[in-house]
Amino acid sequence: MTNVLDIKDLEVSFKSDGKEVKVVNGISFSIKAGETLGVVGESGCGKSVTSLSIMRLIPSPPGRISGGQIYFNGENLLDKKEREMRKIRGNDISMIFQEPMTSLNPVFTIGKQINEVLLLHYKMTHAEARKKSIEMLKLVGIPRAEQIYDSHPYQLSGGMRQRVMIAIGLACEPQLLIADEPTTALDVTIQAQILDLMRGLKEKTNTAIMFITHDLGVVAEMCDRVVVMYSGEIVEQADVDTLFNDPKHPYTVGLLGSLPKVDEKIDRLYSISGQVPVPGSVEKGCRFAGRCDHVMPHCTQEDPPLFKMKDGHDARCWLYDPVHGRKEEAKDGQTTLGREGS
Amino acid sequence: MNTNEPKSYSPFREFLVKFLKQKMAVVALGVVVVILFVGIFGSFLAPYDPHRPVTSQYPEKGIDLDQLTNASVIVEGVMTDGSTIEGSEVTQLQAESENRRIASIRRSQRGINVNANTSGYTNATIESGDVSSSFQVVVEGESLLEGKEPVISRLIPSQPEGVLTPGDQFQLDVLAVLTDGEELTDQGDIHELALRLYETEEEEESSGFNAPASDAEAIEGLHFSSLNEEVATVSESGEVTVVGEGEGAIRIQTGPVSSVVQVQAGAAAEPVLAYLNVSESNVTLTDVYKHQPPSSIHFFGTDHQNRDIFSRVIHGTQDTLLIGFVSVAIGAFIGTALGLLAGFYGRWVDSLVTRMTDVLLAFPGILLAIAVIAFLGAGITNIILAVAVFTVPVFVRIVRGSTLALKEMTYVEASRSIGVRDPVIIMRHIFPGTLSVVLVYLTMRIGVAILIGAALSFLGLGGDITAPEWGSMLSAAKDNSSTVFHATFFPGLAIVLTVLSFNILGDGLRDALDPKLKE
Amino acid sequence: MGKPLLDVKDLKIHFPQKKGVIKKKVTYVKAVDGISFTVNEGETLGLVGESGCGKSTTGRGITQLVPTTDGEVLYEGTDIASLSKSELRTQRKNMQMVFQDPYASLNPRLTVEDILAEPLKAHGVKDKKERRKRIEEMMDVVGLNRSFIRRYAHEFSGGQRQRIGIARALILNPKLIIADEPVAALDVSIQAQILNLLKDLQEDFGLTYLFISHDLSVVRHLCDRVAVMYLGRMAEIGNTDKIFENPLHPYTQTLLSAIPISNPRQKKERIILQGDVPSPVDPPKGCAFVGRCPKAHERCHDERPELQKMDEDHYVACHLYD
Amino acid sequence: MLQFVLRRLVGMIPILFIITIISFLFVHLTPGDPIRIMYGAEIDQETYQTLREREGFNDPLPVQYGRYMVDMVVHGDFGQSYRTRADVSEEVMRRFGYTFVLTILSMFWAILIGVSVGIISATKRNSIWDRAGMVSTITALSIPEFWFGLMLMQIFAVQLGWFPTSGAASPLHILLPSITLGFGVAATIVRFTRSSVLEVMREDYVRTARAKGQKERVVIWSHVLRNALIPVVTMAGLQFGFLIGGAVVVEQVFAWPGLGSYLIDSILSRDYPVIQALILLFSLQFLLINLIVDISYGFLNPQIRYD
Repeated sequence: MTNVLDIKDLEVSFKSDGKEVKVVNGISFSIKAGETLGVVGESGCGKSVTSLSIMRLIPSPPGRISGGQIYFNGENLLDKKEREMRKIRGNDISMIFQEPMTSLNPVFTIGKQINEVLLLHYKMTHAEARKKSIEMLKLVGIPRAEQIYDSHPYQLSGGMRQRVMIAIGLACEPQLLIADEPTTALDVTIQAQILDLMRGLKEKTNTAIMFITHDLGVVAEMCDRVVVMYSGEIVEQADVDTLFNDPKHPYTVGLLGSLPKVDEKIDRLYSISGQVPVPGSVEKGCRFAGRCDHVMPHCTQEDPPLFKMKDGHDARCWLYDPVHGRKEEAKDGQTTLGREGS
Repeated sequence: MNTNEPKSYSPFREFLVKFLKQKMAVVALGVVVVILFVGIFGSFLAPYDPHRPVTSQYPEKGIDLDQLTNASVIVEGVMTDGSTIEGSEVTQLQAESENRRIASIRRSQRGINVNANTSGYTNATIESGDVSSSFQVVVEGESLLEGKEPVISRLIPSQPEGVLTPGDQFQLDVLAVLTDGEELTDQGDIHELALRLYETEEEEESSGFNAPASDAEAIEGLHFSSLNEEVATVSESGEVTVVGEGEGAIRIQTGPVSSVVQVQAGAAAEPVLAYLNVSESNVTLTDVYKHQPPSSIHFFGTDHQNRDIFSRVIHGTQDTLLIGFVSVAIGAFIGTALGLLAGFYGRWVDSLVTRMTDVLLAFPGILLAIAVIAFLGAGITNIILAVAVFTVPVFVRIVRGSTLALKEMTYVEASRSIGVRDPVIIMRHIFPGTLSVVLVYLTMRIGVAILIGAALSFLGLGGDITAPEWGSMLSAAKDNSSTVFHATFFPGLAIVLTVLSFNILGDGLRDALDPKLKE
Repeated sequence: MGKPLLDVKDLKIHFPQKKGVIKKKVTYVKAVDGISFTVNEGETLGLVGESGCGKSTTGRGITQLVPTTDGEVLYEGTDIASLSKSELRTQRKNMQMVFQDPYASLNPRLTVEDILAEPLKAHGVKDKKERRKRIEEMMDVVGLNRSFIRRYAHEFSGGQRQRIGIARALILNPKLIIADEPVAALDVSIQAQILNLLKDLQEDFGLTYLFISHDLSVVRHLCDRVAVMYLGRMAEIGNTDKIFENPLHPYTQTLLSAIPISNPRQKKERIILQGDVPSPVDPPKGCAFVGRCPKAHERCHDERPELQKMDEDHYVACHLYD
Repeated sequence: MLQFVLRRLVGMIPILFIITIISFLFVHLTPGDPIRIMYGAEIDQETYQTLREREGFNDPLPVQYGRYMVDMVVHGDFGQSYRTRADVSEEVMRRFGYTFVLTILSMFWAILIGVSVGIISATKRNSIWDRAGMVSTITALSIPEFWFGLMLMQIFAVQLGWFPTSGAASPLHILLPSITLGFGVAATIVRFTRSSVLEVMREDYVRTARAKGQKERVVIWSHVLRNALIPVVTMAGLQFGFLIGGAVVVEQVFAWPGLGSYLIDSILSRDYPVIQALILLFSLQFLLINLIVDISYGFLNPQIRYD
């Protein structure tokens, strides 16, 4: 399979109070055609900024892509002119957002908002666009599609609006769909509906999906591969099975350990102490060092690189460095680290 | 969340830092402070009493009024023998102005005093017996002299020397000195000039002004006449023939100006006055009785009653600030209290208060104020009340809105769940929350209140139209606004500057207190 | 299991909605429409449901933050709804709330000390030194550094703020804590810290929790008993393990099946519901869940099911089990 | 929709009713005797009483109010001016047109300038244009309109002689008064439009539009403006009230023969029937404008349902 998206050393900075702070600090990952990549991390880790960077929609100022390349089908999006980017947005790459309640324009009908993207990228008459829009509404499981076509967003519930957003996102059959926390604002039964819909659509259309979320449960259900972000960096990436069953980075381990489980009763949750550092506050060393239970002197000296665990599994932790790492922990990292999770 | 910041956080310091970043607002604050200072100490700062014409104040201020409005023209009498006498010695000296509305002339110790009345141009004549001289008076502006021909100021005849005997004939020589200093010696020239000057003069005079003081009979050109035909006769061209013995005299006259040539046949006699010499033949005065343009003495000029506009503006600061502050303070206090109660308690309190505000808001602010004035009568206190009345609903609305929002904040709910009493919740959680909005509106509304107050005064609802209040000043000056610019310009500028300062300050406060508030 | 501390009987909370300018048509949002449950001393009862099901309103109704329309709220046998204002104020000492949004629930203009002093002042602790002492002790208890006492609430992160919120609730030594989604706004790693803190505090002080949450995994982790609400009514109530292992109400079954499991190896059969939650203004006449229930039959449309005992400490409101 | 309008119109009645009571009481509570105003202060006591009886001032207040209301509602008669004995309704009708044209034209300027400058300021945020716009609007808000009028008159009428100074003799006469009246409102609309556009530009749906690949121009003119102008319409409607108030002052400056100068003259001479009629008219006008604003609000914002 070929890579649809290849991100290399992406850096994004935001200016606040005259200081420029890097909120995304040299991340690299790729998405293959038809693959669903999960990007997880807590709030402020830079996952949404990354997705907006791909669309080149970072609000600027104060934001700015300060380094790296974003290759889409082999072409660097950062070299594209705004006019060329507009042809890609909504057509080759589309995006759905967290807040279905506010992501649709309240003054236009649902139909007009789906038509808009079709008329922009396809040579179509209004009648053809209408037909296609209603088709899309049916595809995303909206009952009475003709009626909804003429409705305004306020007449729809959150779940329905998110379906409309998905319809807009998929209308031009994009190669990549970026879903930024698409179910976070929804109730759990509605979330189940939307996730179910997305899985079904993915099978039909073979669209690659970049699925951004903070919910590890959703990742486990939806994704083929996972990237874990912490404070603007990728700390670990692996296929979904490896990540959940053999996590290497202490942060990933901690995160999994702090999840309450619905199917088993745990007496006490593992908890990562402290809190996420303010962007720009860690000057050198590993960003997780301040909260890590396995911190070594070297961790505060130098930012760790990504260490290769096995094919497609990397972790950014000095524990796995042949020189600085604790050999015994590195050997059976899972058992040692994993034990604390339970 | 700057937990790793060394300095401990203080909301006031944060506000201060944000405020100081806005240079415009800091400057505006400076201006506001200056305006407040002027408002408080205005009566000490004003160079003149704003209620009285400046002319009556010049003596107290040590300003020589005479220099401006008054000129002293020294008169000296030249006797036929060439000797001179001082003005005080000249008998029967009379002086008169052609147009007394422009300048009036009075006898004084050493000569005469010219007093400017209003801007314009006139001729003045001084007379003593058969002898007279004239000079020009220009009040305000050299430009008035432009196009005006100089007139003959005095005629200086040459006196015959020695004792004459009957039968002698001689030609009179006359030197005419014009008001611009030029001298004419040729009789023909003088004659022609006189013809032209006093003919036209007559036509002008026919428009109804007082006739010149000199002989009413029309005297055209250069005219010679004998005052004692028994001694000497004179021809049209000025040839004198002595016909008998005694004291004779020839009068030489052009228009209002005359002089005398003594013809002494036989025994020597006392010399008589031959002509009058004036120290200035061209008096320029300033009209200081109203509408003086801005000058170093009156920065903003004077108004239609010759009061110093600068002093009036400075004095007016107090009234204007009073209207602004007191009305907004009253309005804000009542409005905030009602808004808090309505917002916090809801139900019938809210219904009642919102109904009331809705009715009040149904009238445009100034109409409401006008209605209140119509009810209470004109006057500054009533203006304050009127402005307060329409300020109340504004504050009710914003404080109520703000209270409703704050009431929904979980921390207010948390306080209630703890068992904190309502008054404590209002004072501790709600009121401080509304304070920033109130403060910003307070500043902004002062500007509006000043504007409305000024508009009310302008409409003549301020009661005392002579009071040094900016709106009243504009109201009084507006009738002359087509000719006099400064009288309306400066008070208006004062309003703009004050309101602008408060507005910019309000903007700055808003940005510093709560950037989300930005309209 | 201890004796009942809180007994809610047939609680109804309706909000009137005014419409029309001349003719005032009043409709009611039936946020809570007749629910009953008991919280025993020392236990944690989880109140779960989706947004708009009335679980938060229930919490607010119990503390009288919103007026109750009908029913009884018995705290140690006293009906709170019938208390006078001053009696209620005293009673509130025993019953404290922790709120969802740690940002909105703390006044940004106050310092930690001000916030924690407020309940003490309201309940007559006049001595400033005494207050200071108790505040500092409480900060230790919830794991806040004492040196933060003069800091303003908004200088803290979400987790720390929630600790302040918990300290405020605990400082009067209440017996019952009503926690309204206390961890919903927090990140996973912080959520675990707060959940552990709540567990520790319960052990140390013998607290009783009414824990309101939409997150079933959190409820499973923390609660001894669970009450599942749907559209202002009680669907199922009982022992946590019994409900999670053997959910009886079709809604509970759906809810449980909808939770994403953080284990890619564990795939499970999911019940996908059709449609959305109906409006609480005009709920169905019979069972509230009837419109979406895969097992609905005729009776469900007409007759409202009552809670019935299925097992020791396991009750369900569903006609399937009549 | 029609039902909504009708309901609102009916809803206005109680408010107008209250206003008539207030304005009626006004006459009877304020100092100043109408008889003396009408017939001069010097009339003797006997004549005074006769006149008072004849004019109906001796009747109880509710009777007088009833008569006033019947005359007004049934006959459309607002009484006679105390001062000129002229029929108030006729006089008001004659002058209403002048004020109406003046306010409408002012509003036209204000919206034209206000909205366009506001949009430019917002889209070119923090540019030199934005800053200049903001400085000039705050200055404009600080200038008393009567002074601005005098200055305009001085410059354009007296010095340059481009426009007539005052009166209403030709269409050209309206230009200076309408600009004077409109400039303050224009400044308010600029600021309001700017902040409204800026606020909407931060909305999620604007990001959605961009993510579709829509052109920035279309994003602004279609997605942003349609939403941003909803509050602007409301605000502009409310500013109409401000214009009616401002007209009072501006008419005075330019000797415009509208209702404003009529009101001031009547207040200064305590001509109560005129004041009553004008207060009622102004309130009615304001309420109607609010209604129109609400209706247009509905056209712009589909979410507002009139039920």
